Amino acid sequence: MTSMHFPVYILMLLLGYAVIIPLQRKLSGKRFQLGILLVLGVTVILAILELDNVIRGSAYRYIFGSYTRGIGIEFIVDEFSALMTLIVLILAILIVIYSFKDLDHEIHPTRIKGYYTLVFLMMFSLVGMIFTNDIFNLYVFVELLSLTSVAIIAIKNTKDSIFASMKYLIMGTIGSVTVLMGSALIYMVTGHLNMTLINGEIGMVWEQYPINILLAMGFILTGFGIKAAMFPLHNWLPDAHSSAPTPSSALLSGLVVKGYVFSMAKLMYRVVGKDISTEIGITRFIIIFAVMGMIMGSVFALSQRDIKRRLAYSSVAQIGYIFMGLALATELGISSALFHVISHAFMKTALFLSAGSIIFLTGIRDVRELDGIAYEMPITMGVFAVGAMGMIGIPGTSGFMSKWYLGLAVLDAGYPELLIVILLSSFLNALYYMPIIISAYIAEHPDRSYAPEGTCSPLPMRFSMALVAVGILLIGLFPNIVMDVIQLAVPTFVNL
Amino acid sequence: MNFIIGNINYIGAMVLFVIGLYTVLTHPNLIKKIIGINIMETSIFLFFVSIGYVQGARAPLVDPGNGGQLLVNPLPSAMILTGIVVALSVSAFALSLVVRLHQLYGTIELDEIIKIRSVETDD
Amino acid sequence: MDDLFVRVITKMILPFIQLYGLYVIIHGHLSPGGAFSGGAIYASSLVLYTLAYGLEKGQKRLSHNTSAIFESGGILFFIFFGILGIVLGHSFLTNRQAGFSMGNLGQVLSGGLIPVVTFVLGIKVMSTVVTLFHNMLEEER
Amino acid sequence: MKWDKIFTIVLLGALLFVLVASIGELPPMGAPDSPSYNETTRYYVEEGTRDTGSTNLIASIITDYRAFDTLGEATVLFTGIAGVAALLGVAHHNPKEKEEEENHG
Repeated sequence: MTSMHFPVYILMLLLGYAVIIPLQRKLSGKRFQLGILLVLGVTVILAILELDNVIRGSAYRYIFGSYTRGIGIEFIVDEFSALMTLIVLILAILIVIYSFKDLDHEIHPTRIKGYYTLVFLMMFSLVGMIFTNDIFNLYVFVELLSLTSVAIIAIKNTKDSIFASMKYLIMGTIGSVTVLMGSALIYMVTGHLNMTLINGEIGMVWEQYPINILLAMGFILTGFGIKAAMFPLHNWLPDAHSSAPTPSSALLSGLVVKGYVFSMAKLMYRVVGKDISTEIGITRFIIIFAVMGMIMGSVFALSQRDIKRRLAYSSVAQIGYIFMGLALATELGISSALFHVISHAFMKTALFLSAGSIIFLTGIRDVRELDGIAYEMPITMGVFAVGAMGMIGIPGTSGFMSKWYLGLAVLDAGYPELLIVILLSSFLNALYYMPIIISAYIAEHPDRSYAPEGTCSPLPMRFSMALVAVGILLIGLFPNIVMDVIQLAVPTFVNL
Repeated sequence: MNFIIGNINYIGAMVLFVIGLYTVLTHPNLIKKIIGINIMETSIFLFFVSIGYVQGARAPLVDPGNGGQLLVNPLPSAMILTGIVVALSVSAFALSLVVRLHQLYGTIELDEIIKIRSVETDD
Repeated sequence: MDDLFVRVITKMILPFIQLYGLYVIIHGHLSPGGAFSGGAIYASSLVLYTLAYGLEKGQKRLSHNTSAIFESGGILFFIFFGILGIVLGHSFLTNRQAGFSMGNLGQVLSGGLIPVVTFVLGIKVMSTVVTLFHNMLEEER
Repeated sequence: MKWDKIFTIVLLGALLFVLVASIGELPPMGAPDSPSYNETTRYYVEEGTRDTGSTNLIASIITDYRAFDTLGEATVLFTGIAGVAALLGVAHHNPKEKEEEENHG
């Protein structure tokens, strides 16, 4: 019972419910939360059916308004998009379960309804961005995503979060205006908006108007560099992700940044194509920025006291991994980058949720004051430890597998020196994650009374955190459930 | 000389883009930064519409009587409508953020806000 | 703000602005204009009314829950028309192939779904602009 | 304060020079055979009235050919309102209450 309309049903369910929430004046409390879970659950089931349909069948094109390819807007539903949508929706439902208890601690009660509207709109734009095959439609979703991600930071209404969201909005809008300029330059020369048609024209156009493509890719690199927090353009990320409410920072670091990275990959490989990207030298630039990001991101993270800021800087470093994998321009490189997109989404969500639950219960944000907390909050610290070990790359976690694939891809692409960078960055990761775990588990805190006896973070929070940690271990121990699907999608992704 | 006259729109769009970027980068006042962003967006819309312009063509309204006139390319203009509405909602949201910033910090000069924040984080 | 001249003049020109706004929305697919510009013109009439008569009277003209209904209704209608295309066996947001009557060219009721979608969008843009203005004004109080 | 203003001016001047210098390479403006006036646009111009029944081609593009963009557009408008309401909502009447709620949070 699968039909080709499933991506549309998922999108319209998310959008429809996001629009209905403000209308429900009287519905609140348990029934309201049940309604949200129900809708998200249905979308997850649809995503599972869609993934199964695409794996069993084959990737297919879906054009809106039943026109031909160049006229209407087109969705390409391939294996990786279906898998990424499923992962996005699963993590979203877990973060929403987590947020039921956490939110009334951080946001003014009358704003909780508005928060879930924004979360649904964010899911709508993320899923749309993953599927679309049209550069202007991609711009609309990029803009929608940046507007909602600023709104869920500003909703916390504290001094830091308003300042951080203002900085993020200005940087983000400059980013999207630059991306629009890049798409305008591409449209000017090829005349199409459909990515596959542009790819068809790009060969001939590259001889005739080389400057145009060069400028367009320069704009798109800077635009998406700002939005995906590539190293030199990342300074909005630590403030934004650390001052946001915990569910929002988990959504932002885990899912939103991945959406922009995936769109960048689409524009680089599906629109301009692999050989022109390498010829322009974009891949060399990205490798340089990625290497700087991996090293400097971890160095900055070392110097941070606040646990959330440390996690935010480590996101900058991990995005460096993803960009490095993408910039290798080989099939193995791109699949290792896409694998790390998924594994990092799980790891960063686990880390932010557990850090949030520590702050929720004990109010401690300083990394040095976490001695012996593992005995007070076993599950939270357990999840944090799994996430941190994944970041360091301990075998058995998804982080190790992504570093493994990245290493293979780097050797296969003929850059052995990048392997040293990966090892150095993993060592730096260990430098700023290991002390937290050691002090939590081994160091004996004299009075041991973090939280009043017997209280621990509420059940839904611990339940969702545990599930995310299970996800990390699952992908770590059986990487081929994810890697085979990616391997199926990458050949079609590159030269569609 | 006719190079400049020929594509004055493109030059205008590029100059406006850089002016907007300059305004955003150098002015500490937040309202001026939002104005700078609007300048950049207007320059993109000018650039988009002048891509679709065809010399001596009419606006893309087909009058049912005589078909077959030369019409301007309607696609960029259709995209601008979307761009304008995006610029509207981003500016509206940015201005409401500035209102909240003013209430919380008492000022909308970015360097003063940074000074207030650095003073706060010290004590 | 509560100057007599302003109020009387507003009272007089309000219906003309609204009529012009509605004209631009309804003739969106025939003459230049359409959902966004027509909605903005119509919104300017309500903003003028709020300026002349103050926020309370303005809120009575377009209160919070009616504007919420307009906005949410606008998008729900859009989704409904899209799903209609699927129900009739074509892809999302189909117009002519799904059998909506095209009418004859150049008339208001031509173009299948287009006039209806433009009208719904126009009302939504109007209520959005007015609500933005009311929220900003409320903030001052 | 003086030095970084000069640095920005120099940087943006270089960017402007690159952009204006590259305009020569771009397809000339207004040329009837410019690459952006290709078969897709010709399809819109010729088939526009027959496919959508509306004489205003721009309206036919935004409401029929690329209606999904306009749906995204209406959503961006809706997000603008949702964001502003979340920020300036009726909730926070007195900033003082916000202060003490914030530092206990």
